Amino acid sequence: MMATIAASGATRSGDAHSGDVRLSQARNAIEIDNVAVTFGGSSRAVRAIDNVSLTVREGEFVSLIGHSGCGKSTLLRTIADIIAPTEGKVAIFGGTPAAARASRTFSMVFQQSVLMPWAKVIDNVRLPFEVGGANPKAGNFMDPHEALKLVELEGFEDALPSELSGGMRQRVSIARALVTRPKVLLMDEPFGALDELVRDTLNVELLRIWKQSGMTIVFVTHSLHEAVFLSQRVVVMSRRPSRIGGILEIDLPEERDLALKDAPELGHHVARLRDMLGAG
Amino acid sequence: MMATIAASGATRSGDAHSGDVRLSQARNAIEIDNVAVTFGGSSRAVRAIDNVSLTVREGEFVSLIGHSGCGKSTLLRTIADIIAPTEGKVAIFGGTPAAARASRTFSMVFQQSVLMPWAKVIDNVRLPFEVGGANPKAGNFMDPHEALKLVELEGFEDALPSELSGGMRQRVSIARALVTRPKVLLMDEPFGALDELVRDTLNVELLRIWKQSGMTIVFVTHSLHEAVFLSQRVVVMSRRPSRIGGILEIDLPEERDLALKDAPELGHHVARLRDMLGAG
Amino acid sequence: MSVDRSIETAAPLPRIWSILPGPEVMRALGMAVLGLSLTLVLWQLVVTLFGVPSYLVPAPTDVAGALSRDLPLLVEAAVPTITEAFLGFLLGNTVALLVAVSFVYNKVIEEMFYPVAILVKTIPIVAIAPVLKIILGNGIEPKIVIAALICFFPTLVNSVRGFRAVNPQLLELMHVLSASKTEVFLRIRIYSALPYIFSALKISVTMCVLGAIVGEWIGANQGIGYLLLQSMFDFNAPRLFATILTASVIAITGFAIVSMLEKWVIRWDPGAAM
Amino acid sequence: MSVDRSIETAAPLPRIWSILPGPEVMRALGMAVLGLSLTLVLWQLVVTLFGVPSYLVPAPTDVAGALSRDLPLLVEAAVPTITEAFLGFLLGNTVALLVAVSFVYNKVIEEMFYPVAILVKTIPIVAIAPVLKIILGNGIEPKIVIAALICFFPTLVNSVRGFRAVNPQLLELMHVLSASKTEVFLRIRIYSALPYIFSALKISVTMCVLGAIVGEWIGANQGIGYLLLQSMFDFNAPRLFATILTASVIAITGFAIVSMLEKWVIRWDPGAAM
Amino acid sequence: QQKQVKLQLAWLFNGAAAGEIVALKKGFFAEKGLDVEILPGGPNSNTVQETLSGVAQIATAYAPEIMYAANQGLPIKTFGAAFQKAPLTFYSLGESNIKSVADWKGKRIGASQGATAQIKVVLDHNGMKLDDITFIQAQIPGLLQGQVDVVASWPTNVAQNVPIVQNPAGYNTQSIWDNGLQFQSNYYIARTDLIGSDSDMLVKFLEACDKGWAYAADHPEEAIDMVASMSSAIEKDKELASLKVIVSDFIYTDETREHGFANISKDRWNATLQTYAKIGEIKPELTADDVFDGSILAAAQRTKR
Ligand SMILES: Nc1ncnc2c1ncn2[C@@H]1O[C@H](COP(=O)(O)OP(=O)(O)OP(=O)(O)O)[C@@H](O)[C@H]1O
Ligand SMILES: Nc1ncnc2c1ncn2[C@@H]1O[C@H](COP(=O)(O)OP(=O)(O)OP(=O)(O)O)[C@@H](O)[C@H]1O
Ligand SMILES: Cc1ncc(C[n+]2csc(CCO)c2C)c(N)n1
Ligand SMILES: [Mg+2]
Ligand SMILES: [Mg+2]
Repeated sequence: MMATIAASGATRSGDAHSGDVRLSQARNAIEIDNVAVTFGGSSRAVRAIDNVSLTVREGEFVSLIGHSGCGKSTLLRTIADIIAPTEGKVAIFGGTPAAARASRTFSMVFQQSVLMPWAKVIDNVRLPFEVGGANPKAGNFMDPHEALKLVELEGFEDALPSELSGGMRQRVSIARALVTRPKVLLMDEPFGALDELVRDTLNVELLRIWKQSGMTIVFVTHSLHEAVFLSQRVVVMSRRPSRIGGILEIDLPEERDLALKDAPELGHHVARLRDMLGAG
Repeated sequence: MMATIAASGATRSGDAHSGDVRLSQARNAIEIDNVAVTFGGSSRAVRAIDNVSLTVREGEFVSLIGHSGCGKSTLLRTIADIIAPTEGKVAIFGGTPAAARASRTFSMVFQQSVLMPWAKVIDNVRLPFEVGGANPKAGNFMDPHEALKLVELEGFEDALPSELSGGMRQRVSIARALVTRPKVLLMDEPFGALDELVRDTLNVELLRIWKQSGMTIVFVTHSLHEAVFLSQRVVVMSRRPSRIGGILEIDLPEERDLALKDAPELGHHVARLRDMLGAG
Repeated sequence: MSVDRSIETAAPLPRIWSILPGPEVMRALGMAVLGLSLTLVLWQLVVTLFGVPSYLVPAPTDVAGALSRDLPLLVEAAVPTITEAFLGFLLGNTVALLVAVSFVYNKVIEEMFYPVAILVKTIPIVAIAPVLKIILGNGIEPKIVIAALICFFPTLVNSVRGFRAVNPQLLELMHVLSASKTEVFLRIRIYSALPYIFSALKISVTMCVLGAIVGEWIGANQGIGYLLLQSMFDFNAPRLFATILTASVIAITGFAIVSMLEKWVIRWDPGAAM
Repeated sequence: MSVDRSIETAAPLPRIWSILPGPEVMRALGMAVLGLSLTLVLWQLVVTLFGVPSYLVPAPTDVAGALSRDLPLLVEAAVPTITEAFLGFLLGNTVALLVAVSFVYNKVIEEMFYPVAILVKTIPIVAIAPVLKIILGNGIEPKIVIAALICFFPTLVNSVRGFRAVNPQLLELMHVLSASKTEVFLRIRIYSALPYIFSALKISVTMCVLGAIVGEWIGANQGIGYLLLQSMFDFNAPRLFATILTASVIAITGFAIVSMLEKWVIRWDPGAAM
Repeated sequence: QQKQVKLQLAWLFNGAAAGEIVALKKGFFAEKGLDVEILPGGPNSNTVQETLSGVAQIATAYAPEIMYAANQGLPIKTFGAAFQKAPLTFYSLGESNIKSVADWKGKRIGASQGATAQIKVVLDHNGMKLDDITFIQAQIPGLLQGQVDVVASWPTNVAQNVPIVQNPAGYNTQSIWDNGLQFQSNYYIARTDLIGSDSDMLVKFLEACDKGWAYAADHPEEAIDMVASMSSAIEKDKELASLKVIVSDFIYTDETREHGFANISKDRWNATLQTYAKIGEIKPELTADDVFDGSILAAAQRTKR
């Protein structure tokens, strides 16, 4: 199956070991080597992902797409050192995910907004400043108010999470992830609860931040348009037990603006991804 | 502002009192009359929606769109009798929302999947059978397994919610709403956490169920494409304090299939909505 | 079958929190008085109808007589008992919280010393009273320690539970932020545990009053415990019951204070996850 | 600052729940024995080093001697006490749960009768012992009632709290489904309250043992309480402490049983919202 | 330079400790160079253990606990007995017509758990066994409510006995003293080594108590005022009645008239120990020397009245 996709046009094999000269010029930000994760549930054991290998270069913007329940969150959580892989291993800038975590190398935006219900919005955003020995590094961090402005939530600093709408909560999570100016940003459907206008704004904003900062971004989304619009590569995951079904190189210009969203080039890529998803 | 939009092309005023002969042929499923909701939060009072009037005919498919935090969920929760409007009133088939609730006239899919963490998937779906004096009416209900099949979750009957991915949980909520075959379906971003393929499938499936059952659906979404694809009318809500910024009549053929998603007619409507959102 | 309207709490009415006696507090007070009055009426009825002799259970009217007659005595006795109970409350709960923290920090400590805590809890006070008197003397100290011993255990059990009843997603977040155990404690676990801890404080605030009373039984010439013994010895049932009522008023007041503190501290919905 | 690794519980290892003694239970048992042994060693050290006289606190070795000598006596005494404690546990917790349910059903009842419950809690057993004896006789009944009285309150407070600590979104769902209060109770509140209730049961399982002992002090010629009094009377400190240890073993066993039941019943993560 | 001494009472401050309290308040202890602190007791207090462990140098205690302590070889001894007779008495209502211990057969006898041995001795003295009666732990309400036919009480506790004494059909009593169990009460106890090492202090203590009790006997109202000053909940009228009974029937008897205040005889102790040994409560080899040191009584100047 993977072979089918690798043979077709702009896609290439997801096997990171088949070194691609063009890609290996930058440092490797994330190396996923033959990772498998099995969950032992109450009823049965579920192999969520299997045999996944993927290399993300420094400064790259990679999206993960795949069917609901295929293992996208699981893969992201493995990178973030939340789940220990049952098999294989993950490296971030050559080190362990645990070390990367400790050094604030990455931030994570969870699929569901995870906020402290007892803390004001601003205190939720400020959290990464205040734990994990972050203070010494804080000079480099963003002003929490600025982060809230980025996600269009100025004026809600003192609200409690229970007073926010679903989308607003999600945006608080995003502000919290951005506030540390991480080298790697792991985002699990961060814009899922947002209307298209805010989403478009944040997409453009995210691209701007990405460019400016040279961040590496791994982005889970269920919007093919969004994946194509944002990414340099889109990784398509197959159904459970999930493997990498294929990778689509997005050969769109570096400079992207909203006009591109309705452009036929983008539509072409989206159609490709839809085919790949269907095949997966 | 509302006048601007009402004047333009396919939109018309959201004021339900300006009776439209064409629309008033069917019974009115939902009548929202001058509704306002004010929240008294810990820091300040927030007027979430203001002066909203809207009539939904029986069998109609209406979508609500609007900026994150503008009050879509609040409006839906007012219809569902979860929030008592601070001003104005809501009627469902001429009766109170409370009566409609008691008679299982409507189902609601919440923005965040709301599942009992201690109950198996199948028991979560079966819940509406087992509470609220539902048993006598249960003859009319759907088989819970069938509902799970509709949302592509067969095989997960005995899993606990904690063993599901975000999208899978959302789909359990949808199955639970469908299982009672309600006359009115209130859906708050039900497909927000789903990948496009599953989403497409469920879109088509929802349209099929809607056609077949003659259900009235009020659908909150942040996807303009989805709103246009599914609805007969799209209600655009303005920024907080939210009013109805405009209503777009979707004059697409009754029979809609996936091909329509990429069709230029749909794109035209989406562009219109984007304009309206921008203006709101 | 009446439909659950408790959802009304979700309705958008402005909620005013205050620890100052607002209308809510006045209402609660009124209700409490009503409830206690109803109980008294029932008690009076039972005593009158069944002809319960007053040396066994005096009628509320007799008790009221004793109350008004002995008020200065009761107030005077309440002072040392309240002091002992309050200090015992502070001591017992502080130690319980610290032990709970150590349990949650280290599962091995918990598995090893939870049984020891139960053992300590099952030692009857009378068995160790002489030891307490030797170590702590004849003053207020042994009474405080007994009150502390008595209210230690509920707080321990509840806070161990509470510190663990954390939204796992918040733990994941803190993990990703490389938060230390201490930080997870201070920023997450404490808040998650607060509903449990306040529940425990409500239990122990009443227990510590009883603890102070029992403490006074190892030897005292003042305090509610002393008054209780003396009234029992004198077969002065009205005064005995008036004394019990005084102890109850102390306990109820403590309970009300903890409840108000709880309302004031826990302003978010403890069942909610965001 | 060590980083919190408690997140490891989220790692995908298969968890085996079982109420049969599995490796987990054996480990817990071993740890408990270790913890108690350590305490005994410490106790022996203190007794030896400070020359604590054995009439005050006997050395563990003395107690061990008494234990082995008096084992049949202790076992025989344990039977009635366990019976009383168990029945008191059932009675007290059942009543507490029912009262808690009525409180949660009706706020007015709560506001009126919570103070009454505290009043009942603050009545010292000795003060109402004569009444209990007259109403309930001299058999096992007053002991059961005393054990029940003593374990009633923690369960009441915790379950009132627990029944209210519900995810508000689930309440909204049930509201939309027009669920009756009873249905909300049976399907949502009970589950939300279970962590609180089990916490309360852990408290009351130890309290009810103490309650049965205190009950035996108002009149019994058998049971742990009787043996305790008798040993105290005879200045038989080793036997006294052996008896206390027996009571502890009963309490620890009860605690362990409740803990296992808890693990078996609460299989979901009580901090999680889905 | 005053010598500091602590006296631990077996019970709260009340009329039963009037002599000691008067001695304190009137400065009789101070006159002897003693700075005495009197510690109240209570149901959770154990004066034998407290004396042994140094909470106090002197305590008041009852005969049974002293015998049990001696039985365990604990180093305390009595050096005086404020109450010449143990007051424990069994009360029955006139209706039940129980005139003597012989009438107890088949009846329900109520007392505290600790009184079982006393009941055994009394029964034994009358040729009966514990099986001949039903022992029930009960207090006076139990008698009044018909739960028991006989109940143990102290005639000195006037307030407690009011409902019995006022019973329209009258009441009957059998005291242990008249039924084969003649021990004393409110013994002064101290550690054996202290009796050896500081007999001077104990003698002075006993002399001051003697003076205190004599004063209390002569000025009962004033004595009760002094008691009440240390014990705010005392009901003076009831306590005055108690004190009068205590003084006339228990502090001063024929024996004190002959030998002086707080007298103890070896013979009485030996007889008491024998009765307890006979029913198996204590080891038979215990003698008066194990529970009693007569040197203090012998050295003290004691009032004979
Ligand atoms: N319980 C509450 N207390 C105070 N303010 C609230 C409360 N619930 C909602 N709000 C406010 O009401 C406004 C509307 O919220 P609502 O949830 O209806 O938005 P929404 O349109 O559904 O947004 P989204 O698309 O992000 O879900 C928001 O500004 C929010 O801050
Ligand atoms: N704790 C768990 N226990 C058991 N199974 C689990 C657990 N977590 C996830 N799974 C299973 O692993 C699979 C992958 O889940 P994952 O959350 O990674 O999916 P996903 O791709 O993120 O889906 P979605 O797009 O719906 O969020 C699912 O089939 C799910 O049932
Ligand atoms: C029935 C009866 N049994 C035991 C006692 C013992 N007791 C309890 S308090 C106290 C001190 C009296 O001054 C004493 C001796 C009693 N009094 N009456
Ligand atoms: Mg996911
Ligand atoms: Mg919403």
